[in-house]
Formats: sequence, C-alpha cells, structure tokens
Amino acid sequence: MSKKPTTKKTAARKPTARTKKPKVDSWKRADGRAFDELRTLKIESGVLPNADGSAYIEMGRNKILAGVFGPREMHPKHNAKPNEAVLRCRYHMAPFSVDPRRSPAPSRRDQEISMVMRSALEPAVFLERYPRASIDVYIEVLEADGGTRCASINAAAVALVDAGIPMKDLVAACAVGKIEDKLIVDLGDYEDKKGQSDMPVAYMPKLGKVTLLQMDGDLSTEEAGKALELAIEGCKKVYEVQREALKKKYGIDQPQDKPQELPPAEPESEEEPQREES
Amino acid sequence: MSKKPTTKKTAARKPTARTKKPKVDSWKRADGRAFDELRTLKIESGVLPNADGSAYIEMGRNKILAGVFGPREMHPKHNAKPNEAVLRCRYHMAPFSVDPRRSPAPSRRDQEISMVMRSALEPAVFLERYPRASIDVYIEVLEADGGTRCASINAAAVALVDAGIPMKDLVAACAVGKIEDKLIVDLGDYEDKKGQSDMPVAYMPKLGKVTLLQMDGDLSTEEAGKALELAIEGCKKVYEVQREALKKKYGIDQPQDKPQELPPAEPESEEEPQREES
Amino acid sequence: MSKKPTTKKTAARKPTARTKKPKVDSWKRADGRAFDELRTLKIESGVLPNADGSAYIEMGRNKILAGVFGPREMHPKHNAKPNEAVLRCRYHMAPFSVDPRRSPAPSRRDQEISMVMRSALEPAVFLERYPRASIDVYIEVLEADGGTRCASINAAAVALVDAGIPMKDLVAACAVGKIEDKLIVDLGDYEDKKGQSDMPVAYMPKLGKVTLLQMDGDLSTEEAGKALELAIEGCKKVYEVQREALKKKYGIDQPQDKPQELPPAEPESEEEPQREES
Amino acid sequence: MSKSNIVSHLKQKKITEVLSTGKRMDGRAFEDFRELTIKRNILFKSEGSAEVWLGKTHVMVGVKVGTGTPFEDTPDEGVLMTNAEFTPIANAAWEPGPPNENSIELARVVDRGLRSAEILDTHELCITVGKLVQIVFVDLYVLNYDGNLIDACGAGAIAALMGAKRPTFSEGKPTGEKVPLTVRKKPIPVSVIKIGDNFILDPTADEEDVMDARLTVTFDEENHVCTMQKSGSEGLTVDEIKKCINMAQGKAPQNRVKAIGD
Amino acid sequence: MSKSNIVSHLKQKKITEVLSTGKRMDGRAFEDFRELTIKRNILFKSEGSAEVWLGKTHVMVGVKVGTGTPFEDTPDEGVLMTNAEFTPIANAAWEPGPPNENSIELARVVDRGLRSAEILDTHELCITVGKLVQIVFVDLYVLNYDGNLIDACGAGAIAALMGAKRPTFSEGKPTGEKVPLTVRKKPIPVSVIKIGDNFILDPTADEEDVMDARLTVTFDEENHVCTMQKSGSEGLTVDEIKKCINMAQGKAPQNRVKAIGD
Amino acid sequence: MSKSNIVSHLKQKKITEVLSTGKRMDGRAFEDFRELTIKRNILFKSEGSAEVWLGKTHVMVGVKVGTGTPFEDTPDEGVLMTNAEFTPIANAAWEPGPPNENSIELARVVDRGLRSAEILDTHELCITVGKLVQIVFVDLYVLNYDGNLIDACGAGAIAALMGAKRPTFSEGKPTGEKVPLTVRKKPIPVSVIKIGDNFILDPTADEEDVMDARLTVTFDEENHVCTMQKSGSEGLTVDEIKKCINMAQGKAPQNRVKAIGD
Repeated sequence: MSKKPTTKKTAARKPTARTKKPKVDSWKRADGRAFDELRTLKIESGVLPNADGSAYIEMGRNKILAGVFGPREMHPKHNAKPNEAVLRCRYHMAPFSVDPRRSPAPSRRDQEISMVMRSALEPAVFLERYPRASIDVYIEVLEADGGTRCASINAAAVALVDAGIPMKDLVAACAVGKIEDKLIVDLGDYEDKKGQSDMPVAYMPKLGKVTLLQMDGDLSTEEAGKALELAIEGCKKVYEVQREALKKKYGIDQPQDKPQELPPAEPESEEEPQREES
Repeated sequence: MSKKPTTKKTAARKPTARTKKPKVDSWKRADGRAFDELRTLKIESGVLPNADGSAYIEMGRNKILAGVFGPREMHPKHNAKPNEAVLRCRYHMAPFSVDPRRSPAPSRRDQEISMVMRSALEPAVFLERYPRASIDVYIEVLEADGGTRCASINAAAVALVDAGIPMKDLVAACAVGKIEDKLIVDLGDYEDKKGQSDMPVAYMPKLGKVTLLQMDGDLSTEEAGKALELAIEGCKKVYEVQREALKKKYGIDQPQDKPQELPPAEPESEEEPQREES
Repeated sequence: MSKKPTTKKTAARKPTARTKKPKVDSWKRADGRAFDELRTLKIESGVLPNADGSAYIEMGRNKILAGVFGPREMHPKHNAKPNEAVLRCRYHMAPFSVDPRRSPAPSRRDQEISMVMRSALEPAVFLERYPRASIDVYIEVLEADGGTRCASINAAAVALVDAGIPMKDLVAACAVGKIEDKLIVDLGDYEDKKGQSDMPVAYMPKLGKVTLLQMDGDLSTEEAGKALELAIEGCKKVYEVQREALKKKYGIDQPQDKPQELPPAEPESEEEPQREES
Repeated sequence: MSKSNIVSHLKQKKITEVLSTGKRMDGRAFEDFRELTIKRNILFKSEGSAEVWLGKTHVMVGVKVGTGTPFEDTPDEGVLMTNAEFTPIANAAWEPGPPNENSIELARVVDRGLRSAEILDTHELCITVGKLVQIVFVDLYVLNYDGNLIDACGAGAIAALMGAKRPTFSEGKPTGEKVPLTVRKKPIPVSVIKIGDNFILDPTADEEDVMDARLTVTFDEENHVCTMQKSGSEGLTVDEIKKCINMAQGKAPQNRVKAIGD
Repeated sequence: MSKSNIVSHLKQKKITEVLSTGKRMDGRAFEDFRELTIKRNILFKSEGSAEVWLGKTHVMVGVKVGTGTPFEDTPDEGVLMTNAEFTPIANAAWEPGPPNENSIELARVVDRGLRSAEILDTHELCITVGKLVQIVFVDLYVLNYDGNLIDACGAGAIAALMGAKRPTFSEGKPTGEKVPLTVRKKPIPVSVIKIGDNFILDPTADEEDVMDARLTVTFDEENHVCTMQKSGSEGLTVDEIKKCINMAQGKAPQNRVKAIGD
Repeated sequence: MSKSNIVSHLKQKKITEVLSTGKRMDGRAFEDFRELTIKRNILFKSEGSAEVWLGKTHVMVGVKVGTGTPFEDTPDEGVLMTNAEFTPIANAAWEPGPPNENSIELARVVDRGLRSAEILDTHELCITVGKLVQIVFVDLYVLNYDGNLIDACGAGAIAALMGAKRPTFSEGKPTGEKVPLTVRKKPIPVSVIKIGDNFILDPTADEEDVMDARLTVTFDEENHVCTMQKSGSEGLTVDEIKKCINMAQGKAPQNRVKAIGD
C-alpha cells in the first residue's frame, strides 16, 4: 500500500537492520543481504480509520494490512467464553496478491495460518479482562513475497496495541531458512522456494517466549537449535521497528496508558544501520 | 404455464397494445411490431392455491410465476425491523427456462435482479403497517425470452395486491432499447442480444415515480431522456393490463377493500387494440 | 476393521448361514453360495469407547461401524419435538471405501440412504420415552462390497441396543436380487452390478413388520412377493447373528434390563451351519 | 411430514374418523385419484416438457439435452439425470435453498423408475466414444404442493420424455436437426399410503401429513414392478405390502394413458 | 444501509437539517467531491493496479491476466471478469464471508460500465480460437469504507486497466513478453443520492446510510451514457432523474482526469 | 481444546496435582507411550491401508492412487494429498461436517512431515508429462479419539504408504499390473505437551484438554528434524523447546519400528 500523497499521517519508518556485531562470514545472498540481515521493514500503525486498531507492514515486498475490532460483543453469542475474551484471527489473501490469481474463497492453508496466528498472539493478550467478548484480528495480504505469516503477526501485534488492547508483551516474528547448508534470516519469495528448510518463529521479547514455531525441511537437532536462536535475533530486530512505529504514534516513551504492558526497550537495540531496498 | 384445461379460474387477459396515437414512423421490427408496441401480454392473478397472493405473466414468450407470502412472522427473527415489514424478493430461473440448461443454484445475476426487484417494489408497499413482519416475493421463471426482470416486477406487483397487501400504487415495468439507432419498447430475446442499449424501467403510474432504472449500452443524455419517457409510456400500457387482471378477479370497480390504495384508472387508457401472439 | 490383536473384547461371531431346510435347487453362485445363503456375517457390539453404543459389522467384505449417541439434548434446539425423541441418521463412506476414491463430501445417495435408514429404524425405537431429545446414529463405511445399506441397518440396530435405548424389536436387513432369472439373497458387489433386480429389505422379526423396502429392476408382482418372503428369511438369519452379538456382551438370556424390549429367540433359529469366508 | 405438533394430532384425529366411515375428507373413495391432467410440449426452450395437475398439485417437468463426458465405465453411453426442485411458491413452509431430504427422495424415486426400466437407449446418445455424449436432464419443478408428488412427477417425466426431441450429431458435429428421443418403456409410479388401518391412493398434503407409511410401486407396460420405495415412520406387514402392490397395480395403466396421450 | 433503527433516525434528522441550510455535515457543497487520489501500478505481482482514496474511502484495484476457455458463442474472444470484495477491515459491521448483495451490486455496476463501453479489445485476448483465451480479472478490494464505493472503484478500475500489461502468445505459446492492454474507452461512473429533497454527489457512509435513492450514471469520453443504475428504497420522478444525470455528467470529466493521469 | 469451563478447570487441577507427584492419571511416567499397534493392508479396495491403535485412540489410514493433471510448475511429477476426517463416531463432541481447524491442522502437520521428507519419488508417478500423473491420496480417518492423533496418524501414514501398491502405465495406458510405491524416507512425528511445568509424551484426550502448549517434531531415520509445529495457547522458552525436541527424538525410532514392521 503506497502512501496517500496528500495526507500527513504519523510517519512511517523505513529502516533496517544489519546485525550490530558484523560476523566474520562475508557470504552474501542473491539480493546482497548478509545471512542475518532482514529485508527492508516498514511498519505504520493507525492506518485504517474504521478499525479499532490497525497496522500496515511492508516486509520485503510483502504488503499487508492488519485490522483489529474489539473487545466487542461476541457474535454468535454461544461462541463466547464466560471467563475471558476470545481472540479470533482471519488470514486472507487478496486475489491479486499472488501469481497466478487466486480465488477469494479461503483455502486450507489460510485456515491453518489463521489458527497458528491465533496461537502466536494469544499468549500476549490479557484476555481475562474482557469476559464474553471477542477480539477480532483480520489480516489482508495485498502482496505476498514470502514469509507472509511472520509479517502478518508483526502487523497484528502492532494493531492490537493500537486498538488499546492490554498486552503482556509484543509479539515479533521472523523466519530462518537453510540454503546451500547456510542458515539465513527472513527469506524472500525467491529464497523460500528453493530453500532446504523454512522455520517461522514468533517471539515475545520481554517474556522470552516462543509463541509460533513451525519448520519444514531438514535440520539436525543442533541446526534446529541454532536456527531458533538466529530467528529470535531476527525477532528482536523486528521488535525494535514495531516499538518505533508505536512511538511515532503515541509519543516517545510509552504508547498511551491503555496498553500499559508495552515492554521497555531492550538494552541491545541502540544502533540500526539503514538499508534501502534494491 | 398453459391453462389447466378443465378448471375455470378467473379468466386471463390476452390483449395488448399498440399506441393509441399511431406515429408517423412506419418502421417495423423483425416481428412486425411498431417501435412503441408491446409484445403480447397476459396477466392472471390468484393462480397459486398455496400462496397468499400470486400472479402468472406471459410477456412475449416469457412465462413467469410470482408467489407472495405474508405479512408473516420474520424467520430468522433477527432480520426483522421494529418499525416496519421487510420485503424480501427472490428471483429464480428454472433449469429448463434457458438454453443451455442452467444449474439450479442461484447465480450472481439472480442475486442482483432479486435486489433491484426489491428496490422497485418497496416504494409501493405500506411496509410500516406490519412492523416485525416479512413479506416474501418469490419469482419462478419457467421460460425466459428477454426482459424477465420487467416481467417479474409486473407479476410481483399484481401478486402483492392479490395477497391483500396495502399498496400505495401498482408498479409496472417495461424496457426500452436501441437498435439501428432507433428506440423501441419491450425488447424480445432476439432483439435484446443484438441491441445497442437496453434500459429496463419500473414506474408507479399514480405517484409518477420511477422505481427501477438500469441501462447498458450507449445513449446520449438526450436519448436517455427520450428512452425514459418511452419506457414510461410502455409501463402505462402494462399498468392497464395489470388493473384488468385484478378487476377480473375482484370486481369491476375496486379489488376488495384490503388493498385500498389501488389507483383509479388513468384517463388515457380507453382503447387497447388486441394483438394475438404469432 | 481388523481386531486389535492385544485386546480382549467381547468375542465376535463369525458364523453363517445356509438355510436349515436345503432346497432341491442345487444351482450355485459365482462364490459357491446357495441361492438363499448369506455371505459371511460377523457382528460385534461395544467397539467404540467414546460412543454410547456401537457395533461393527462385516457382511461379506463390507466393513462398517455404527456409533450411537443419545438420548441427548437436541442441538439445535428448534429441531426438537415436544413429545418424543428425534432419531437422526447419517450414512457416510470413507474416501477409501470404494474404487475410485470418493470425495468426503456427502452425496445425494448418502442423503437418501440416511433417510431410508431412519425410516427403517424409527419403528423399532420407543421414541416417546425421550421427549425433546435426539438419538444420533452415525454410520461409517470403511469398505463397501454391495448391500451397505442393509449392513448399516444391521449394525445400527445392535448399536442402539448397546446404547441402552429401549427398543420394541430389533431390525434386521437383507437384500434379495435376481440374476439369470433366479432369486438370490444378500448380493455381493460383483452380483449387485450385473443383477436384473435388487431389493433391500429391513424387518422387525418379533413384530413381523417390514420397515425398509426398496426395489430396482424388473419383477412380476408374483416374483416381488416371493422375493419379499425370501428377503425376510434372510433377515431372520441376520437377526440370529445380531442376538448372538448382544448375548456375547450382555449374558445369555437377556441383554441387561435397560433395553427390556429385546425380543426372545424365534423358535426357528435352532441350527446354523457355519461357513468360513473364502 | 412430522406428526409431532398439536395441530397435526387434531388433523390426524379428524382424518382418521372420516376414514373410519369409508370416505375421505374430500369425499373420494379410498382408491380414487383426483383428476390427472397433463399437457405436453408447452415450453419452447426445452427439448421436451409436460405440465401436470393432480388436483391442486401442480408440477412442471422440463427435459433439456446437453452434452458432456461419459462415465469411465460406459464410454459409449449417454446419461440420464433427474433433479427435483421444491420451489418456495409451492408451499408456505418451503424455503428457498439447496435440495433437502424430501426433494432428493422425489428425484431419486422418479430417477430409479426411469433407469430401472432402461427407458432411454443410452447408446444412441453417444457422440464420440469416450469423449462426448448427450446428457438428458429431467427437471421436476414443483409449482404447487398438495400431496402425491411422486405419482404426478413420474407421469409427467414420461410425458415430457415422450415428447422430447434431441439434436443429432454427425462425426462429432451438430447437424442442426432434431429427432425424437427413443423412449423404450413407460414406467408409471403409484403410491399407496397407510393411515391407521386404512390404505388410500393419491393422498393430499393433509393426508400425507398424518400418514404412517407409504409404498410407491412403479410399473411398466407389462405391469411388472420396476421400483419400490417404502417410506414413513411405521412398518408394514407382508400382507399389507402385497395389498399395496395390488392397489397400485390397478391404477398404473390409467395414469399411463394420461401421460402418453391417446 | 437500512433506515430502521433509532440511531439511523437521529442521524437522518441531523443530516437533513444541515442539508436544509444548503451545506453538508463535512462542510461540502452539494456538488463537491472529496479529494480523489489515484496511484497506479503499485503492486508488482499484478498485471495492473490502482490504489484509490476518496476522502476516507480507500480501495485497491488489482488486474490479473490469466488464461481459460472462451465462451461457446464467442470462441475467438477473451473475457473480462469483475469482482468486488468487502474486506472485514473496511467497516466494523462487515463480516468475512462470500459476496453479499451489496458487494455483488458494486461488482455488477462497475462491470457493466466496463462492458457497455466495450472497453477491451476482446479479440486481441484470443490465444487459440475455441480453446484458449486470456481472462482479465479486475478485483475491487475495499480497504476502508466511507461511502461512494462505485465512483471510487469505477475510476480505479480504469486506472488499473490503463496501466496493465498482458503477456503475449505466439502460436499458443507464451512469448515471455508483455504489452499494454488496449483500453478503448474510459467510462467513469458518478453517483447522485437523494436525501429528502436534496441531491448530493459523493456521499459519505453516513449520508448513504440515510439516503432515499441513488442514481449512478457512467459516462464515456463523449459524455454519452454507458450505464445507469438506480437503487435505494424510494422512487424518482422523471425530472429528478434528468437532474441526476446532469449533475453526474458535470463531474465525470474531472474524475476521468484523475483516473488516467495527465 | 478450550480451558474455559468449570469442568475443565477441575480436570486441570486434578491432572496437575497428579503430575506434581511425577505420575499421570493412568499411571504412566511422563515419557511413556501407550501401546502402539499397527496392522497393515487390511482393506482390499485401498492401494494401501493401516489400522492404528494408540491406547484408545483408533485411526484408519487409507491410501488410494488415482490420476489427474500435474501442477503447472511440475509437469512431470505426481502429487501427494493428505486429508484428515474427524468422524462423529470418534468423539461425542464432534459433529458431522466439513473439515474444521483441528482436522486441518492434523492433515497439514502429517502432510508436511511426508512432503518435507520428500517421501515419494514423484517422478515415478508421471504418466504423460504435463497431462496425466498419479495422485496419491492419504486419508486419515479417526474412529476413536483419545488424544495424540498426530503421532498415531503420522505412524499410520508411513505404514500405509509402505504397504501400498500403485498401478503402472505404459505409454499412457494402464498395464493392469501393480508395483510397490517407492517410499524413500520414514518420517515419524512425536508430540510433547506442556501442562504447568511438566512435559509429557503421548497425551490422552483429557491431558490435551488442559495442555498449555504442544510441540510436534517429525524425525527421519537419521534423526534429523523434518517438521516442527507448536500449538496451544502458551509460549515456550528456547530451553523448553530444546527439551521437547530431545524428548521427542528419543521416541521416534521405536515408533518407526512399530510403523514399518520388522
């Protein structure tokens, strides 16, 4: 989603993100990134006037909108829980987001991603504060470029805070893959398809917990451990961009008082060299 | 629907309808009609024993049944309106009504026609007299020959009166098209497909209001204005046949006391030369 | 469904079933059976730990499970009847039960069989004892070999008793067909497809009533009468196997006190020569 | 067709009382049919059609002939497909929507009657072996419901098929000509319902509403049975079934005459 | 877009009061459009795209070109398909699910505008006569709803199509090259709504919520009418319709300039 | 698998109390599996089959080999499709209907395990390049549910595939012969669930009902990881994940032996 030219919204951040301690390994990827370097990452909150909370993310060429509605009365009522809110997620791709065009009807993959997104976000939300309510998170993928589930989680977490939902922590997500026996972070579409492994991870940085973990491919258990740690490093970088997006909107220190639980900055987040998209 | 031979129902009318003031233009159409001449039109009310109101129409070779149920309790209840009845329309084509056979599942076109039918009929009904109720209008097209939406509206209006629903006015519908740069009324299937423009119009003759207006093709704004007026002339002819059908059933002057709002005859409706179907 | 090797459940019965009075006609079928001889028949009750009642049947190479749930609260409630329980049946085939693989979505044939199963079982159940309740009978065909509707009814009847539902009678089912102008019972798949007629019948032996009767093919009315009687003979043989399966589980004389209406053995059921599956 | 509510119970009581006097609510004797009227070929966009009235029951049957691929195991045979639709104009209680249990039963019973009798010469419907065959659709379209749809639709289906013409093909191309469909048999279904101890023919909607059981039997011209279908919530004894078959058999020929004309 | 509930009645009263002073809730005059901004080709996986803002109404239009079989009666012509999706992020009251009445109307009106103008050269979309043609999908994806979707989507569709490139084929095989789609006309829809006795352009969601009627008119570059569509629960007189057509006609050229760029 | 109601809370309390003593409700130690029994090729209409019991969990796996068109980007490769069905006989709370979230997850996790391991030689499934390939359907049919479906179905899928035979083709025509499917790897999933601070293997339905999180890890014969899938409403630390991987890895070989036989 390109910026509407004439409107002055809370400004976007277009930074990111080589690691601060450059590794010895100078191997480069097809697009010139280092193994632990994220694609260009841009997050903006409060982009949808009609939603209670929203965020727009560009992660590489992924373009994704997240809208949050709630807490609101559950409909239909019999799905409500007496002691807490129900978090409902719906991941959806625009027909023109992929090649070839896809049908607008939800696929099995869409349903699976909706489910893992819910599992990834649930642990971060104080659901018990809104018994009988629903909190609805809707994802619309406008353009897909590999790693849409991670990008969607990143946008959804910011949108939840933007909606004023009390959160225990943010949730930041990033994938790690293996190509030519090397572990790399944040795979683009072209890497995704020829990779030997793909492992999307979501992480709550303050609480130190993994809330999404999937993997397909071939990794030794050692590699799996390393990949997990590398992914978490990536999540932490994403987290900084998320916080920045919220800061831009809500002021420098803390984002309003409602989502009081937004975590303070992690100490290791000082420097972030910028990288422009090729 | 052919007449069941052995039953004596309220008789049909098989008239209609060259204009009373023959125009100078003597151009004729493929089927020999003048530009402002309707196809053979026949309307019969009270044809469905189980419906609260019903009508059968033959307009050219269109054969269409309309059944009205209600005012009755809305089901499901949450669709009811506290201050008025809800008019629901459903346009449906029999699988054998067109060539080639069509699936019985409702198409996008069916849904669109259902919607414009509702808009066309709503303004004529005293919905406010039946809060929380539904009034259901079901259309079954047994044979389609061009202009089914107009023919369906014509049948539905008569069926509503037949159901005893209080009406502000009848609704009469007729299309105008452009072929070889000439405007003509009530296009048949063969004209519909090669026409340059098609404009279906529904009209409340007593209230002087247009309730359906669609157009596809290419008309200057002047032509559009002329076409609209020509269509309304066609609607007025249809209206006479509708009134006749109701008179046949309910007596000469007024059709029972329930639909008190049935309009009196328009002055210009005296003569109607008959035309037999070829 | 093969037996789980290590578990000792109530033993199966693998008998059946030439007629006790050998006919003069010595004509044999493709699989060597006499005209009035059932395929190998095996019924076991109480096979599904989570169901209120259940049965597994092998009738020829048919392999079918029946699970009964209820009487339980009807869901959705508006389907409940104020004065009796509603018996609901669902016949379903596993995708791998036939060749070629079939879609898991229910077909029109599935819905028809579900309906005739309900009609076949309803007359045997004291529905009036459980107003507002539902009794759900679910059939899963794991392997189909001709005559699945009869086999399903046989399993369902045993499962209903196993669930402790009070019954007026058991229901036993068996088909009769005509091949080469001869009437034969319990057609296998290979016979089903080349037969001139197929007539599935369900019967309540104690009450002497037919609760399922379908027929396709070509029979004189005389033949139809004979076929019906032959089918009922087959049903009576099935009935003995059903009673045996329940006896195995519930003791020799009567199956617990709950399904008090289980009928006593019919006098003509003394001898049952065994036949092993080829 | 539930008997669960109070209105139904009152209706049942009333109907049963009248039956016990040997008559029916509308004055008919137990074996009387209402008037059956069938008009053929009244639709010009269908390859064949029949409009059927049976008392107030009113049905339109349309036959359309299209093309499609044959089944794998019968590469040189065309296909007959029968569908039934319960339109919402036909009964205040019927809602628009996909086929329900009752419309599926109607379509299946009529369909089985036609197939059992091998009514069509499916080989003449083959255009290119294994590739393209003609598909004959029989659509049963219920316009007003007052009971006994199976008998009305079964007779209407025969009438529509006998009047139908199919396009012809030559070397896989349409010739532009039409020839009558070959209709090899004329199966006619007749339904008998049981209410209490009474057996009646051609039930009205009210009678079907309180019936205990129904047996439909389809007969061909030699008065052989092509299909049977029992429905309803009560069982029947063997004697009762034989009685039903006989009652039905008695009526099939006269309904066939109505269907196929003179 | 119902007027049935109390909130709506209050809203209606308020809006009508303000209109009676010659102004609108947001200060616009009756014929004023909100700012219309269109950006083209911002998606790289679509053959064409346009992002449209009309006030707070926000729409993404994607054009995809695929292949498929032609319709039987036009074996040498490609196909144009228009779909609309009301995403649940666009409005708190919209739920995920299949197209509803309103999204179908949106798609149909835009679609009819494009087809009536014969906007595409469907013959250039033919790959192999009778076998394979190109299919042009126009997907209207509503991201935020604040009224007047038809005008926003109609302009966006033209913008997206004019920037679209289609793959080319040679003897049935893809050449790997892309050429611009031929866009022969630039039809632009303009909607007028009636509230009480007032006629206004470019309604907001609140205004649409209380409207009596709407007339959408699509114009081509010669200011001819390509399509009309009336909706809403009230009728219009002939004079009112002519007034609407004139009001709409006055705005079509400036919206076209926004859509096609300079 | 909700924890919202009172019964669940009591169950959770009870289960957690017992776990705190180092035992489980059924007396097993944390790492104990229930008895896993697998029988192969018990269905004669399937190309391969396996019946699996894991305690009271009971699953039938059927393998069918059909034909279809290949995907555009892999014209010379056959296709593997995995589906799961939660039959209503397997659990009182399961209703008939289309796949739900849980059955989709089951099918996807098993499917990803098979695909990640590139278990089939998809090239041997090609009949005519770009036109016709063999499709291998793996249907997971749950007959009784008492927890840990993924492990039961994953082992059953391998067992069924290893016993499966596929028809062969020569120049696009079936030869009438069957050969065993080539199964290149034997991936086995093992799930670990967390309840409070306890990690256990092979959970029952009651244990799954109160779990905080689950991690399923699929291993190939070299004890490499093929897939991972975390579910449940709580997060896991990195150490906890590593612990789960180790626990799972320890059990994979013995389940593989059960699946592939001696």
